Amino acid sequence: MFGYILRRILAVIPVLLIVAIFVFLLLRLTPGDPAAIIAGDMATPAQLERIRDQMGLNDPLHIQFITWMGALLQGDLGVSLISNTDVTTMIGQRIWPTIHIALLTIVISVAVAVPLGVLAAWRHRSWVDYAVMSFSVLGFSVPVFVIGYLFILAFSLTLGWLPVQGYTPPTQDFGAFLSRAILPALTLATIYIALIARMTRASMLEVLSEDYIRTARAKGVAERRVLFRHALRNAAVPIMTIVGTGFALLISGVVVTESVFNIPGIGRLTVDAILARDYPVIQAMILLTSAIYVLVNLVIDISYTFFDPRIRY
Amino acid sequence: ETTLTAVMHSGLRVLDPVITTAHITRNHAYMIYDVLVAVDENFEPQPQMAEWEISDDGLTYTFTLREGLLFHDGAPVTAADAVASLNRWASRDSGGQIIMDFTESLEAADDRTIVWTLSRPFPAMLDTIGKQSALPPFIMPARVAETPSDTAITDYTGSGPFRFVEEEFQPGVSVTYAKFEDYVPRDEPPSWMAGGKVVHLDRVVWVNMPDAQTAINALATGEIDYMEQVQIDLLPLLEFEEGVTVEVRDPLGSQTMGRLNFKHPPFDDVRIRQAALRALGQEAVLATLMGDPAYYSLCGAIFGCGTPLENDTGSETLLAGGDPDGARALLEEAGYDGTPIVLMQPTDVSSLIAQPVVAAQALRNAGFTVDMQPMDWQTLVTRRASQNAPADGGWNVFFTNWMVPEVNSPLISPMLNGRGDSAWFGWPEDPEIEALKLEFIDATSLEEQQEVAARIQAHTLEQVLYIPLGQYVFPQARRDTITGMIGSPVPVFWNIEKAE
Amino acid sequence: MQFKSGDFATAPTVLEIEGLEVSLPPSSGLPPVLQGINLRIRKGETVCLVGESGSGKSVTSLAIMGLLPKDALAVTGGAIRLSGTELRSLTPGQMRALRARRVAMIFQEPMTALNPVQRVGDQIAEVLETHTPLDGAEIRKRVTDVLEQVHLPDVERIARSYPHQLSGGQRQRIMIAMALVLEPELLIADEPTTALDVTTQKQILSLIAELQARHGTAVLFITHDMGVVAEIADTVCVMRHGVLVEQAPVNQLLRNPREDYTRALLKAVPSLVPRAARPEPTQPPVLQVRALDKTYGGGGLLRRRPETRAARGVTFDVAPGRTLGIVGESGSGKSTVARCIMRLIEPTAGEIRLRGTDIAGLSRAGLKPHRRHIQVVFQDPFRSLNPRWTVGRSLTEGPLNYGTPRSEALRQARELLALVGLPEDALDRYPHQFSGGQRQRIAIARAVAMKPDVLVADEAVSALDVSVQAQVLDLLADLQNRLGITIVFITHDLRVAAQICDEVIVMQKGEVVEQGAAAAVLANPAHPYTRALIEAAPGRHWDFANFRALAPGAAS
Amino acid sequence: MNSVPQPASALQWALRALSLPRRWKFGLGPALAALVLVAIVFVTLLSPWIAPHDPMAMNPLGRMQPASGAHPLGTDAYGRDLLSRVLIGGQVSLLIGVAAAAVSVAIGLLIGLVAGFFRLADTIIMRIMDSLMAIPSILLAIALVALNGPSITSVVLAITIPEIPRVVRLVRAVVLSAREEPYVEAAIALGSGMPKILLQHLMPNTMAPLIVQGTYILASAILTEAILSFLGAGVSTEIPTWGNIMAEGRTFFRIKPELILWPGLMLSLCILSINLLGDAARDMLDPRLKKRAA
Ligand SMILES: Nc1ncnc2c1ncn2[C@@H]1O[C@H](COP(=O)(O)OP(=O)(O)OP(=O)(O)O)[C@@H](O)[C@H]1O
Ligand SMILES: Nc1ncnc2c1ncn2[C@@H]1O[C@H](COP(=O)(O)OP(=O)(O)OP(=O)(O)O)[C@@H](O)[C@H]1O
Ligand SMILES: [Mg+2]
Ligand SMILES: [Mg+2]
Repeated sequence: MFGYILRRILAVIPVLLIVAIFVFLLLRLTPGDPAAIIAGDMATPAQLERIRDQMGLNDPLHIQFITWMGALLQGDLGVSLISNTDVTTMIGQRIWPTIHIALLTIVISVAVAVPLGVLAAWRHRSWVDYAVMSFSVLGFSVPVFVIGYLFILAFSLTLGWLPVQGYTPPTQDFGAFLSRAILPALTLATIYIALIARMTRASMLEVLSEDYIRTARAKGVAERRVLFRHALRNAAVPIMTIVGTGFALLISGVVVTESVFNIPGIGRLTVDAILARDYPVIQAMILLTSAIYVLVNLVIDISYTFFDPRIRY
Repeated sequence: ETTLTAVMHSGLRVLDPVITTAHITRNHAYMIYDVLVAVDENFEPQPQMAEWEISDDGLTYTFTLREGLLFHDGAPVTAADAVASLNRWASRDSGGQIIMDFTESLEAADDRTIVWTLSRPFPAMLDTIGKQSALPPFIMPARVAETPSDTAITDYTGSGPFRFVEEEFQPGVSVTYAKFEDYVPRDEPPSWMAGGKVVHLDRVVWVNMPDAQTAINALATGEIDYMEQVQIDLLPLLEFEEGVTVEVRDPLGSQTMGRLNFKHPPFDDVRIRQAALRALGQEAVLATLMGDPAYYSLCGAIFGCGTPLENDTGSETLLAGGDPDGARALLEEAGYDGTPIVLMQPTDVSSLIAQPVVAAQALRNAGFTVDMQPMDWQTLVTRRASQNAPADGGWNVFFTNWMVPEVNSPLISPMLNGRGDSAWFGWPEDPEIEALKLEFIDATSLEEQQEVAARIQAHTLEQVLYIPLGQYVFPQARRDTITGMIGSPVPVFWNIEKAE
Repeated sequence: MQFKSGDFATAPTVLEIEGLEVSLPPSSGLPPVLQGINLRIRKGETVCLVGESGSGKSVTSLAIMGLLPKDALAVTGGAIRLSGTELRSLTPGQMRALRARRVAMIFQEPMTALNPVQRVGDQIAEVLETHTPLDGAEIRKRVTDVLEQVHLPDVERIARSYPHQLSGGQRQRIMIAMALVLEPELLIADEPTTALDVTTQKQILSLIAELQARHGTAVLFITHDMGVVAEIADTVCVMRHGVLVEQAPVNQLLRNPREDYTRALLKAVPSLVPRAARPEPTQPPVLQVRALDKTYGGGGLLRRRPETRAARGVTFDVAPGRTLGIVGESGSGKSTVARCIMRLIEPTAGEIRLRGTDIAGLSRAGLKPHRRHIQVVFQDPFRSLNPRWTVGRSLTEGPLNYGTPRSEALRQARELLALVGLPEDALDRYPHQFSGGQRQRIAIARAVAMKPDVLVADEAVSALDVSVQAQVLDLLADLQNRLGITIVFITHDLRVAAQICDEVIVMQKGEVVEQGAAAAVLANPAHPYTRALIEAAPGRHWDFANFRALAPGAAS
Repeated sequence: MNSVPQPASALQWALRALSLPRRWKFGLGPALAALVLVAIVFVTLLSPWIAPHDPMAMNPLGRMQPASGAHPLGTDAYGRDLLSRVLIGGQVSLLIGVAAAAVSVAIGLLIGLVAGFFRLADTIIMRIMDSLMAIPSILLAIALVALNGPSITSVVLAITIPEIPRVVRLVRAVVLSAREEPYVEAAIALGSGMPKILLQHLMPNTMAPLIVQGTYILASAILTEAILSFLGAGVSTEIPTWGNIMAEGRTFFRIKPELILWPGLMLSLCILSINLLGDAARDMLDPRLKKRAA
């Protein structure tokens, strides 16, 4: 097992290499010219050309790649083409809001969705089941921004309980952090609650017809314990997968919520960088997210063996 | 400590005001840098950092720096700093380039005196170095101004009324300015970029809110104090909001326009260009773009309405809502063969979304075959630079906006460059417009200038160098606690007071 | 033979069932599964419930527990009273409080009845946590005690194991421990010892007897093993087709069975006396196992857990058309050997020659052509049938793989079902709709359908009632005669071993301790363990088929 | 007591009249769901003939009109008829949603089965999936559109590629548990080949979570399409889709919520029906959940 973990952590290296090459090529395939964004509308073709030269965008692809990889191997992610800021600094500024909100979202989602899903499976085809289903359908099909706007309308504008926008680091003032992070987290959580609740329900339904559930009942174990201790753990593997991939997705930033609640997270950073073709930032962001994914997935995979001891690697 | 939080029209990313013409960077530069000369609300150049004297032959300009000017690092501003800054600016700005063509010498005579000698008179000299857009000559320390003009600067020391707080800068998210305590304002009352820049605030924070409704909500709850632009469709949300005022600060606004590609059929044929002009009407475009007539005006003048050179020769059909029949006749005459015209539609720039959609429909109405291709702005920016055939990665039409001060003179309007491949995208090859511009340079009085401008207007619309589609302005919104804002095309933060 | 001769005339009634009827949903249009069951168990009494597989024994016990599958079966009539309380009128909460504390049940199929993702120790501890105020340490101690009481070796390791890491018999003992730990008033045991070797079985039976003596526990014991009945029953009930056909004190029932069905049942009990030896084989062995070793790896997140050496140096040969019996202690590695021979797990060392080829090291693809020649009936019939597949689909899977046309395969399947005594409509039903014994018959039919050269049968008949068992054994014998199938027969039941095996090997702790012709090994055991095994065979002094005691000395 | 036919029984009668096989015993929910879904698809397909106006015809001077006789749902920010747009919007939306869901589930399922079953494949495939997961679909979409031009295929691909690894993970997770079941060993012993074991024994176990994931992808693809088209990397914003109608309505959320409400309602109804049908199908696949029918 220990060897497995080590192998998996080492696997980050080839994964990042593949991603690096892929992203590098992909970026160079997309049209767009960071020089143009820097120079603004009035620039003449000659000026653009000079800026491009200056930024090394006119070098042959392999030279650009080697330069970038060389710097990367020394831990240097480069400098933003647009703002001239160090990419590491930029990401450092922007990643914490995303991580904090992702964590809060996942905690809320799991805390709400799993019990809901369990309940729905337990009362299969009852009104609880249908209520969970309807809620999930809304969660799936209503655009995130609508949910966000509605929350703001209700909690900030009408009731005046919470601020409309912004972000305060929890390390600075936890109360302020919560009051600002709770709405974005709830907004994101609606989708995840929907998804996780449905997944929990589906998975629980399979498990509840198993013999060992009957055994647990024969032991006189309280129904709640039967559901949560016996059934849920057996149903956990797909649920964990959804939670894990969902968390990974959240960590890479959710642009819509970041916009609606004006959170300076990496989702916006990535999209802004893509729209500005700020190559070093895009490349760094994608490398970072894939590294995160590899690690989150490792955690998920290890959690499988915890939930289901029959799974071996 | 008073902090004013403002939501600007976009996020600040590029910090070098010479390398880019982006408005947000120019606005930023007005915070932290100062200028020698500035145009006031009557389009008159006024002294700012420097007074000037012009020799009688109109060839020598002597600028004398005001006393007590300091950079944010405490060093005094010297003539050498100014010369270096002017040189860097002139290597980028089109107006600056013209002046440099006529420049004999530009030197620092002593610490406070700059002597600029020309080889021939250039009546628009002060207008050009005093202009407020797109690239005004900001004064930086000489060590910074020595950076080549195609390399971005990394030292943000200025001598303006605010200091840039570098530690708190998050590109594209927020930027913080602190009052520069040692700044010595002029005594005159402020007027546009001229006059005294008296700062009453301790800090100004610009935040970028990509979601317009969030900004509106934040303004309503008092989390922010000021919004530079309010989308017209969202105005009803602020209408009944207590403590918030919506008003227009910029008297001129912007001009929206279409540009055709002269290099490739069908728009290499002037009749088909004219057909395109006739197909379009300003009202439909503006109504879709802005919604509320209070914030747009039909304007056929290429130099903008409300400017000294205003003239609307040739724009009758545009103002009358288009003339599809006339357009069709022209197409017929030119023998348009139905080749689809590639119309580029930027989808991520909100002030450019409506024009292509409305125009596509109008062009189709007049008998054009239109292939409207949606793309993000970056793709558009790359593609518009391509001189390939439209079917092969090139293009036929796209739309853009300029602030009126960026097009209000033939000397600065990029749309009136007729030098073929080195002209602005679209590449008109038009010696006549170049000749007209030279005539304009030589005009010494406003009347003479207006006369030449009228001919330029007529020529431009006849050749369809571009299609002006009217003028619009976004209102701003502020909390009523904010007072003393001066009206100007560039939003400035001096003179503002904030009540607690 | 000494039968128990308890007198319960004055003992208070613990369980009373009157006119119990259990039915499928009305929409099915089928007759009730149980009809008019009347049953009474008094304090300290052991009632053995025997009868045909599928006759409703498990359903009866589930009905008592109130655990019938919700959508499929329901009590539609009658009364179930526990010490006077009508169970059917209790609220779910009251019923819950009663389970495990006052009525406990040992389920028939231990693999599916244990939660696969919880350590078995925790599963037992949970009963205590739910019903007693004991603290953690006391609970741990009690768990260890009860595991020792059911004679599990290496209690520490077992308590820490997950069900899939235990042998069939070990799991069954976990179930037993779970049911006994609170010393209930009424214990329902649904074939609790089918997966146990006779020595362990004997210990378990005496454990239950002890409990009974101490607390006056009433026991409802469902079994197929008439030997066990003879050993432990006070009263015997015989069921068939959902009806109780006969109910009598054990003495009377074994001596003078009233009903024809009971007589038939008893006549089918195989004798412990080995059958006459068949002529020595002349052909070379079809299966040769040489020095087979299997070690289950430790694992553990950071620290390596100790390993289990489940098989060590197992060596044997089987000639074509012969039957090899493997008997031995539960957990001695019998199933492990079987799974190695099948190459379902990788042997750690050794050779397995099937028709001359060593298959121990073959790849998945390399194995494929050999698969059809060797088939297995798993110890755990339910899990080995895909719950989403109809029986018909499972039965035809193998033949279809080797090119039999579908119609032909279906025809065969139907025949086989008839052979193993299942109705034809079983083809369209799903495994969960069958009783334990029925599932086992399906599994046998599936293996036989392949007409293999070698059939490995892991406890293939232990869940069958003796009459069906006899049919199935006849079926196997017949196949062997006709097709020359070689059978490796793993069993706990020495009677069965005695009747069908040519050779027998005896395993203990992963090693073969004795090996030889069945007659020799069973009649004159050399190894002390073998001797203990035979000593422990239940009812070995009774001649069931003739309703009388055996002449002394005949069995040993 | 009551001789008026109940709607429920009328519906069941109608279904019976359609003579669905008897095995397909629907509850009322799934039956209604099927009906709604069929209705939506029908209306969407026929929309060019049903729609009262040209969904692309603008009228800049008649923007944002409230509901009226001429425009039953009012007009949007370009003065286009909302009803016509919502009706036709289903065409592209459903196509993209269904295609994205079908493609990602199909490919993800296949890869996931293999990865879950073979240890070696697992290590390699899952690392590739980890990398694919990190590519933002926006970037992918821009690149694809640059390569192939704007097309529905590009959009579906851009949405599908980052989605596949998530499906793979899910399928693999289920297979990892299921492959340890003795019935899989039994199938191996019976000589069943890998494809058979994967597709017939293991795949049914993945159905329940896949139905959930699939409907989620369907819905999110429809919404993502709008985001892509607003970044110029999707289908033209001229062509109405439920996604871009809602996205265009974003600004008017508080002023004219109908712009979001109607397409949102259509989308929700679709997702709800698909979910109900999916559940019914799943129950049918799992004999243990099915009530025993004669
Ligand atoms: N869930 C179910 N759905 C439908 N029929 C069932 C179900 N469970 C059991 N049955 C049927 O009920 C009858 C009685 O089954 P039961 O399990 O009680 O048999 P049994 O006497 O315990 O048999 P065995 O000795 O083989 O375990 C059988 O015919 C079986 O097919
Ligand atoms: N997957 C596994 N991991 C670890 N240990 C195992 C595993 N499977 C079996 N064992 C251990 O190996 C030993 C032999 O098990 P096996 O199943 O072969 O016994 P058996 O002879 O078939 O017993 P029974 O008659 O009870 O079925 C037991 O001690 C068991 O706990
Ligand atoms: Mg049974
Ligand atoms: Mg075994």
